[in-house]
Amino acid sequence: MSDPVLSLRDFRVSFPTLNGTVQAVRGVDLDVGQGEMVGVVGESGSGKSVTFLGLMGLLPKTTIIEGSAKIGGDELVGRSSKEMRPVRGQRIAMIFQDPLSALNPVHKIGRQIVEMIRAHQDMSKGDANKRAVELLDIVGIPQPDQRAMQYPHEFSGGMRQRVMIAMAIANEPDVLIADEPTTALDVTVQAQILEVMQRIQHELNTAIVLITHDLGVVARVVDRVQVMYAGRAVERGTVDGLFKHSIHPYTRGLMESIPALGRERLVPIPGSPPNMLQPPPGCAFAPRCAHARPICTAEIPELRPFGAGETACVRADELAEEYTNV
Amino acid sequence: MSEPVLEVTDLVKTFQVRRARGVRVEKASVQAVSGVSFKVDAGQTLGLVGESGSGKTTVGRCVLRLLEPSGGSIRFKGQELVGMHRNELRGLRKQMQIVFQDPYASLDPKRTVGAAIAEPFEIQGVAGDHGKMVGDLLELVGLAPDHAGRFPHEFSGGQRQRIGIARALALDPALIVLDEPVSALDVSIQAGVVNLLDDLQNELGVAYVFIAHDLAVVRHISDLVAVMYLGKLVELASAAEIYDRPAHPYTQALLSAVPEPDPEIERQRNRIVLEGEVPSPINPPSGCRFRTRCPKAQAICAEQEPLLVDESPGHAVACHFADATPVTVWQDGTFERPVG
Amino acid sequence: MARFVLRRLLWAIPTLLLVTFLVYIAIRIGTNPSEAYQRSNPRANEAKIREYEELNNLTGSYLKGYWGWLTDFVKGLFDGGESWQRSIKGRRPVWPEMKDAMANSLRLGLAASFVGITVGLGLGIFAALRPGSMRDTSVNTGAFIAFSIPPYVSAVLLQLLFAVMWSRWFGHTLLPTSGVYPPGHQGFDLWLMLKHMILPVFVVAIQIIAVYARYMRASLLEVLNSDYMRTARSKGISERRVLMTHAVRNSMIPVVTVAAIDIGGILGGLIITERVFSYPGMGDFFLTAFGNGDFPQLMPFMVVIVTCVIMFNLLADVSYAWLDPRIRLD
Amino acid sequence: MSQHQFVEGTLEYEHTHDGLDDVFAEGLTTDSMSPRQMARRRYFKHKGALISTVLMAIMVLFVLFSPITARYGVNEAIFKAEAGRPNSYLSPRSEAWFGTDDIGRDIYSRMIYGLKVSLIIGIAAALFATIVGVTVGSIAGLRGGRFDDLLMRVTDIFLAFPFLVALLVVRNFLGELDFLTPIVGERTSIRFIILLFVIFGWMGVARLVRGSVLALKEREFVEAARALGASNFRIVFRHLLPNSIGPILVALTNTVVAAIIGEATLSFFGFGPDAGSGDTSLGLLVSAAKGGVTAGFWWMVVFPCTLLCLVALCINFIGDGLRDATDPKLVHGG
Repeated sequence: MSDPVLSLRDFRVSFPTLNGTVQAVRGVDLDVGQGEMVGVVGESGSGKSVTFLGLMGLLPKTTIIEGSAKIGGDELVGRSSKEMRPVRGQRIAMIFQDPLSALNPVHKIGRQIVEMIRAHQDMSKGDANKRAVELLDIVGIPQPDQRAMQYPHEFSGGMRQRVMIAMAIANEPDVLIADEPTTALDVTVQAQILEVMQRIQHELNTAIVLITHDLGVVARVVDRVQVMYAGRAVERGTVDGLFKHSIHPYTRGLMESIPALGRERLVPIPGSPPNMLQPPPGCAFAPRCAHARPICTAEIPELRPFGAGETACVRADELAEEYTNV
Repeated sequence: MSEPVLEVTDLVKTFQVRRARGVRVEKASVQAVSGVSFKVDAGQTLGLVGESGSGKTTVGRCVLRLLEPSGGSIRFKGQELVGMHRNELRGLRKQMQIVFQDPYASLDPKRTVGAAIAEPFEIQGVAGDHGKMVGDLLELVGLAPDHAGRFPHEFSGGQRQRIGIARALALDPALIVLDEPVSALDVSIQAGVVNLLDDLQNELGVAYVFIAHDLAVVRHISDLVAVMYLGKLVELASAAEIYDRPAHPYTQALLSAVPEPDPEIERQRNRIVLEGEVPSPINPPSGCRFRTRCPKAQAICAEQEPLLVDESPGHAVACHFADATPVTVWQDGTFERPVG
Repeated sequence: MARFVLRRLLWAIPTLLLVTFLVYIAIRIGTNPSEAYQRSNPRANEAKIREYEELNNLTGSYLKGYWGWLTDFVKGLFDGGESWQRSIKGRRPVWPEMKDAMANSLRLGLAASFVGITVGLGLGIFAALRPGSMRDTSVNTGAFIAFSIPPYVSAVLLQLLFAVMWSRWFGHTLLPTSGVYPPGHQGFDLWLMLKHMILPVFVVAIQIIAVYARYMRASLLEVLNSDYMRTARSKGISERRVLMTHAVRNSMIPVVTVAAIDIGGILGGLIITERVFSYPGMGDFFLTAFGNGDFPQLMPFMVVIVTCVIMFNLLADVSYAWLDPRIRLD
Repeated sequence: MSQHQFVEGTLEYEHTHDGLDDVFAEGLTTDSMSPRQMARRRYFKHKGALISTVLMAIMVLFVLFSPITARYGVNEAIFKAEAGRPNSYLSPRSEAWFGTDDIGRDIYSRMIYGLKVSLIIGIAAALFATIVGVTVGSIAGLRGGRFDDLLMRVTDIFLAFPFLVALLVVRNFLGELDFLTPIVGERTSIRFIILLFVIFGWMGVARLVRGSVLALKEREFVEAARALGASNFRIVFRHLLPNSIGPILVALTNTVVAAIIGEATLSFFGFGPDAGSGDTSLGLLVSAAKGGVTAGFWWMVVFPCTLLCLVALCINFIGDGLRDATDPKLVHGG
């Protein structure tokens, strides 16, 4: 892989609250290459969204962000919100789960896109308007010139998400972060949106980070996957490698709990995610893990190469054997 | 053969929409459900699937008469519910229950879990040691009896959903409407709740109407599956039939849109990507309601409404061009069907 | 939009008729005309009282009486108040006096609303931008305190301070505390007039400031937490632009609605303040008329008030639609 | 501006999704507290409310023990030692801490008696108004339809009216209705004043309760109760009212303040309760202050006015604390 566009090292996010500090993200590494779509998978509370909101500087001011996050070699951690401005929208753009509330209800669609363009490009209003219409066309909105003059409430859910995408790619960013972009949509519309995103990935060669909890979506569109649990990455690899040869018990647990054809009984993961005010010592998944041994609680396992990918389980070798024997 | 627990015939529900658009009151009538019929036998699960605006939730509410049906018939164990007097209905409510989608909204935040589960006993005047009965129910759904004294906010989403199920089971019902009971839960938690529902059905012989948009879960839990689109039933068959030999173009598209958690299958699959989104139910398309998005639509679809007829025994479809023979769908969305 | 306004204006007519009818009944019963007339004209005889009642349409059935009053009132609209009955006290014509009172009140009300709304909104924005900070707490608490002081209390305290204590301490008065001009003044004098307005405007404005600062603060806080603010920030535009183009406009929507409906609050504050400062406005006019049970004065006053309320309600709807494209009026 | 508008003006909140829901969704509510305990904790965190509660408690104690705390009787004048003439317009001193009024009565003592009457008016009016408001509001919220429309229309117009004008017109109108007199007394009686503020107070409560019921009745736990066969009565009393207790309490405090200040307003303009009965109220004291202004008897103005504002402020703060404590937005995530 050539130099990654986006690169996180030991990235941490924590929130001071009245009851103590919530360690939402506890040291995440991630590399995203140009034109690559990386899936970040995890359940609620895994810190997957918070990582990227923190990266963009979109969390409350009291949030503590540590570690390193580089976009094309430029460090982002420690930047003031003013210093972040040239990055936001130009080098990294973001789309969100609920496209209705993410668009300002009192401004026309066209104007919201123009605002994005003119924030980073020296362009006349007229040109920016034309460009906005063009962008709407790219994401597959029919009659883009008329639609640009409408307000968000006049669009359907899927169309709104297309608008968000059009806005996000307005400045041809290096990285597009999509935070659960299809969760609020129906499946038939989800398919449309995923298609648009894939087209953008290939045509504009944009790196895309797709944050989702849906393994099906991941299997359909991404190239590489990173699985998160309790604020850390527990496993990562190519999409095929991960789906076929996952080692980490959490990843396997996630896959087994999905209803699938021919599976008589679903296998839930017992217990619930840990309290991030006091995460358990060692492997955060140990309290819910059927394969946990005392060694698991000794220290936080690091990601290390295993098979085709990387996994953060101290018992990876033993487990690999166990799995093949069964 | 014994009579079905639930028999719904030609159910219609029309809403008079009075939306206050700021200052103006707008009136319109929306047919959220039009002419839906199905049967559920004891111990059976009917999966009701559809996208937003399909009317599946409305059907669920009408079945329990939480909403007043505008027409048709709902027979519960042979008794007609439509038009039944409130007081009479109250007695029947023992035998049919509902579990809701949002585990946060479905429990009264001000009352303990014990009080929530004991509420059915109080309302229906069931004698006995309520405390013990609540404890038993909590155990039945996989929680500890001493959880009864706690408040809902102390539980996670999955646990709350179990509490909701315990409340629904309290009166030993013959039918439970499950309205998207797992869609708000994480997948690892969801599996446990689905298993619980499975076990309870085997143990208690209760019938379910399982409303969901997640086709994978529906396939797992249902015996029969009914697919709805814009207030109409478009296909009704056994789960195996629907998933293996979908005959309605909408069902086919829906199934093809659901991503499979397997990259290899995903790459090989041919997809039907539907154009556009579900039209407004205030002004549904003429004829077949799906025709505006249907890849097979012809002139007749706009003129004539297709009826729900048996395509093969036990497999009903409402389409002029219903065809359950395996289709080949090319990447560009065109179909190819074996001739003959 | 135009059609909506037209329709609402047409609707305003029956509303106006209904409300004034109710007001007519309430005042006819409430003032007890014959007693009121006797109080104002101690030497009046039975015949005089009856004549007064007849002239003012205070006899017979309510509907008939109301109709009589209404025809007189409408006629008066076209002949400069000639057809209106004369005041119960001194038989003065009502219109010229009311006209002056309206002008005076309008001046006071506009000045106070302008000061109050701009300062209030400004403070609300100022506070909401740093939620939980010292400045937020002080604006919020300050607004709460100001809100808990009834206008007549602040008016009396200011009078005490400026009229009495100031001259006792420094030997001269700083600000006049009553009237529009000093007693005996003739003609127009802008500076004197403004000087007389300072204290009353201050009293009314303080109440408006307190209310609007809190509305604006709450509304803006709500908007600042919304998803589209996050989107706006993610675009990389300046924080100033984020606030001006996204936050403030959106948070104005509920505030404007409240503002137009709150006209009653401002009018109420005016009435009280005018009385305390002996400012010859509508409030003074009303309280005097009410004290006298002056039916001929009270009815036109009530019509003005009811019209104001209805018109501002309409204004609220129109401005709401203008600010929020999700609302369509037609 | 009247207190009335404030009840109305409370901006409606809507729960918005914030990016942190994800973080706080699971596993954070480890503290095992009942909703009531949480509300109490939040209430005590509100400094203004806490201080106000203490101040109010002290004031109420002063009123309850008025024979001891007040140094003189209501109408007892402090007489000059020699000639037996009343000691009018004394400035504050040891015999009369807050000075005396025009006929030599101790202002400090009169403030305690006045506060008693004002509190009685405020609390009684608010209680009755709340009962009426809750009843009407929950019926309107549950039934909806025409009744609801009518209620909203009528309260809209009423609330937009200048408070004082409406108050005075209604006061005189009711005062002339002879059949009411046996029940509520003359228009200068305390009972009449209370009636007046019940009439003006219930609307704010009704609107709040209606809004709360409308929001709650769509909630699934209410639907669950209905699915179990619960009667409307049970749904209202077991689910809807306990869950809207917050807005109801806030409305109640608002009405208390509105009635106390309203009484003072009426008194100030000479339409208040009758002082002749050997009683007084804060309003009458403030009204009497007018006489002290031009002569510079500042104590007649400053003390009663301060007490009136202080009472209003304290109750307003208590209401604000209650709003914070019961705000459903804050219930989750602690």
